[in-house]
Amino acid sequence: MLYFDIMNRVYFDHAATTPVDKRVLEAMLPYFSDSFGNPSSVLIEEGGPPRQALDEARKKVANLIGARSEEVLFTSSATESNNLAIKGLALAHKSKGNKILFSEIEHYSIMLQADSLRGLGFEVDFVKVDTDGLIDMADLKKKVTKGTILASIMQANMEIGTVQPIKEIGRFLKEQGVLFHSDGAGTCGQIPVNVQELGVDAMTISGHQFYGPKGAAGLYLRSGVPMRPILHGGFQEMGYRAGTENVPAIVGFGEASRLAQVEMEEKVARVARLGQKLWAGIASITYLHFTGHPTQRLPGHVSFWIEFVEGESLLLWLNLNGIAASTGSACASNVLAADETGLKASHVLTAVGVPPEICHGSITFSLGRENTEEEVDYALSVMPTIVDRLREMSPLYEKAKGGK
Amino acid sequence: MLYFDIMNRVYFDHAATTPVDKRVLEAMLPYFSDSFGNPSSVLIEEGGPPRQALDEARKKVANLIGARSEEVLFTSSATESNNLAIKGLALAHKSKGNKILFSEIEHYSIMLQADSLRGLGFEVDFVKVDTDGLIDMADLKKKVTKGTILASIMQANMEIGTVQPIKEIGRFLKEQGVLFHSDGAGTCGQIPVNVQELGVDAMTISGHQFYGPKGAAGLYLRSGVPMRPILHGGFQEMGYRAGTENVPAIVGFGEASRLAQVEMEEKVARVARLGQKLWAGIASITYLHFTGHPTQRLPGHVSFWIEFVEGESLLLWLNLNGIAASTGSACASNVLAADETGLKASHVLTAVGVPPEICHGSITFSLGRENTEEEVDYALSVMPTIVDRLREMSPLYEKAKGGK
Amino acid sequence: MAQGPYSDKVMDHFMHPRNMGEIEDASGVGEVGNPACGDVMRLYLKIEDGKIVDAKFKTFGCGAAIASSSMTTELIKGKSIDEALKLSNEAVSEALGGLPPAKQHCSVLAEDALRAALEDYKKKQGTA
Amino acid sequence: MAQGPYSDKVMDHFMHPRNMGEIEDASGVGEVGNPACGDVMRLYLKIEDGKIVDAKFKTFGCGAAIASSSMTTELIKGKSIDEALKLSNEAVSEALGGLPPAKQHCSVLAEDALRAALEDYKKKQGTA
Ligand SMILES: Cc1ncc(COP(=O)(O)O)c(C=O)c1O
Ligand SMILES: Cc1ncc(COP(=O)(O)O)c(C=O)c1O
Repeated sequence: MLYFDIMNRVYFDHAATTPVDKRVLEAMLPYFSDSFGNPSSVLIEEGGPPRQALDEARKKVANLIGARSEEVLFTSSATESNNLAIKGLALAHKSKGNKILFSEIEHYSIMLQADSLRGLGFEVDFVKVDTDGLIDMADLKKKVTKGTILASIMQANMEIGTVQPIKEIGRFLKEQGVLFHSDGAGTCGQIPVNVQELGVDAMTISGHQFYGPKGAAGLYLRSGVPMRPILHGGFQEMGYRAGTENVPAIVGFGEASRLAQVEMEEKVARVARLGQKLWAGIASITYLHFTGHPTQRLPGHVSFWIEFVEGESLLLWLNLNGIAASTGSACASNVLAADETGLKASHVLTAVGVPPEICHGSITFSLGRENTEEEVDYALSVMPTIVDRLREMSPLYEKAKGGK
Repeated sequence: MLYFDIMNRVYFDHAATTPVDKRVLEAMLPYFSDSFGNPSSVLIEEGGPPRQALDEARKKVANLIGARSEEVLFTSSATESNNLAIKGLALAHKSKGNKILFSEIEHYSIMLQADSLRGLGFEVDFVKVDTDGLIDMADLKKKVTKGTILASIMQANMEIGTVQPIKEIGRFLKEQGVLFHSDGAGTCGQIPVNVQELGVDAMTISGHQFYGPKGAAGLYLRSGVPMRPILHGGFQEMGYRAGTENVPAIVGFGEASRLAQVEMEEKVARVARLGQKLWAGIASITYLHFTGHPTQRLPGHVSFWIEFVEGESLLLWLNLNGIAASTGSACASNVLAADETGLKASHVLTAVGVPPEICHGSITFSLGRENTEEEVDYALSVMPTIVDRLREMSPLYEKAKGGK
Repeated sequence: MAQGPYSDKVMDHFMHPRNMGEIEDASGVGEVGNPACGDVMRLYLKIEDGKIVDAKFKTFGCGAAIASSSMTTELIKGKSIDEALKLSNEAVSEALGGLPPAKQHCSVLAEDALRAALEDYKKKQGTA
Repeated sequence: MAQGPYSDKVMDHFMHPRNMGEIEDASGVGEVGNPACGDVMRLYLKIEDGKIVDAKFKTFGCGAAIASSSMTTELIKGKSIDEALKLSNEAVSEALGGLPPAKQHCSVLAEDALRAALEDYKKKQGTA
């Protein structure tokens, strides 16, 4: 019995993006048509309010992560922050060595830089994770060698939810004199993050995952760490990132950061509770395997795969029943790719040892502050029906059942 | 008699940026908190409206410049478009040669790529302009040599207003088999532009100079021309530009393009008329030199420098009298630079032969559609007083007057 | 629905697959694909007097795979073997109102399943 | 106003320069800078009994240059030559509530102009 007449959507895909908070939009509005000036127009009055707004926003983002204002750069997206951090730090420290480490489960915006880095004369190696998605510290220690200048290890993977022990990793890398960038797109604004405590040299911050607007993101860069720009031009962002600033989006990013900080505790508690309920309920589905670490994970993040159930079909049926989720990395869906080479098994699932021949797509439910207990109940009521239906269609399930 | 109590600002700095048109903002609003989905979330309903909105916007921008939809890529700024075009085309065509040509008067977002291109193994040479700012065709012909793969010549320089004969340049470059990128940040949406007629392979389009929002810009890339991305990651923008799309800004950019196209003729006529009036009135100031071409120039663009009058001081006084203008390239003001190395004479003025020892900063008035004849009259009434005052303070003027 | 990657036809066949199931005494069965590449299709044919009188399928796979299987059964029912052999993946894809480029291989898989089932039928005939 | 690159003090001295003009029978005149680098400052001093009794300036330059000139004249009026010689560019900049990094050289220019004018005075004294 499937439901096709869904009025209210159940949005369990906050890892992909979130709606802009109305208070955030309110803060942005004056900067479109009224205080519209170019912040670089420092000699005329029009440049004043937008420039002050950038300063304010920088303070708010810095506060969220325990940094100083001068240590926060604005970019257009987490992808750009990741590209700036990796290429910019690598190029600025090339004289010290040419080896770069990524974890195996980085987002595409780190992973797919490897080729371009090799073209620039760098070597890229990948650090393993265990079956819970946690960095294999022994492998990290083995792979940091003489010429290693930079390591990029994400704080949380949005496909499997695992949160890394960044502090421990940071301590080790510091001892070794290796620069440490961490992609915090999945964590900053969502769980408490303090860059000082974590010991990172650079960290990517994404606004649109915590009710800020698309089009603005941040890069924390510890004071005194040299970095090259990748977009050349004007003297914006202390010379690290040229181009007229997207003032309204940056203002929104700042305000979202302020709100996230103020409301963090309550929100985390709430979505964690809902997430636990969802987790417990889903656990009763047979042949279901949770992915990621059972406890060291993002609050409200429930990810799994089900034998004999193909991920896309499950996602489509959830969608038809009013539930928005994602399969694989939310930002990397590639059904619309130019050809089928984009349709490989998720590198993240492979890295945590999920057998590609029985898993076809994980499902990620990422909850947000507006979700309710009723929505969780509803999802739990719908899941078994869909799973049964898809299994009924599957020649594989029948074999498993039939014992053949 | 200077006026310090200005209620209404006279904004003559449209080359720096423009306010977002209210109709444009209206079009953007649904995409912040309502149709907020990630366009890459193709399998869920939330991804539909934003993805359709991107398609629509792409069509509108393509229409504005006579391109096909698939030939328009979205970026975060004209600066990014310029960086993507130059680095992306250069890298994709490296096997054919390593020589790149820029005009001497390109914006910093082209100019300052030179070092990074040299680091990648390219040679960069610069094509001269004449005293009106027009490309020296003989010099261009001389400098296109065997290994030349790419030339970037802007359509209009925002500091001096000169509009280049792009069609003629394009025809020549095509004959020579040299790829042609043109920075159209100063022209697209402001004067009629047709990429087919112009014969460019790539063209930068900036939205915030024609009443679109900051945070979205475009790059026209002719079908079939290979280009490498510079931001690696997800599969957005046909693989040319990774990162979650800034949907509201792109929607606004599209709507601004549509409006610009519909209202182009009327707006151009109007600002051209006001510009001519301003030009004629200002011409009566002694020791004043107009910059750029007298007729082949942007409508409503009046640029000049005045002997014995320092540009920044003039700009500050204009500002105190309620008039917003710019000195040098509007987007490249550098009073806030980290040190004084940023305070060199404008490379554009030097290129058109303005003697740095008597010119200290040009002033650019760039008019927009909301400017009125009264505002022009007001500016004309204020200018002589300010100029007199600054000259009175200048030890140089006194010498000139005194004949010493 | 056509906002998504799939045409309305694909979604219709995905939501309401035609001829899903098995044929107990099938004249020919074809199974293609392998789970490692994401889709497995099994096609059952009932053939009488050289004519496909019934067709059913079971498919593990994405929306396009399910819709392609469903559409294939529809297209071949009532056809002669020779006619069925002429069915191309393009015809399946076209009948579905098109498939995204990355999903064209699903229609190829359907064509393969059909050929395998007919192959199986011929083999059974030969050895019968 | 302090929204711009300049402090309120700088803007005040820019808008209302103190001691702008010339001294006909100056005891010492110093001119520094050259137009090629953007600023030219000329400082006139009237010195009586080793004390600066009047100071005036003419400056071609940016806001910071004009304000630095103006502030310098204010700071040295009434001072002895020895005291005036101790005036540093930092003191000028500080009295102006700070200058942007890229504009610090304007206060250096003001210090230079002062030294040049005092030099000129001494030379005139020597040859008088
Ligand atoms: C961990 C991580 N980093 C970076 C990104 C890229 O974010 P954006 O597409 O906003 O640039 C994503 C997207 O999901 C992500 O999951
Ligand atoms: C010709 C030209 N191209 C590019 C740019 C860069 O624009 P943005 O700062 O919006 O990236 C400018 C800025 O004024 C410009 O004048």
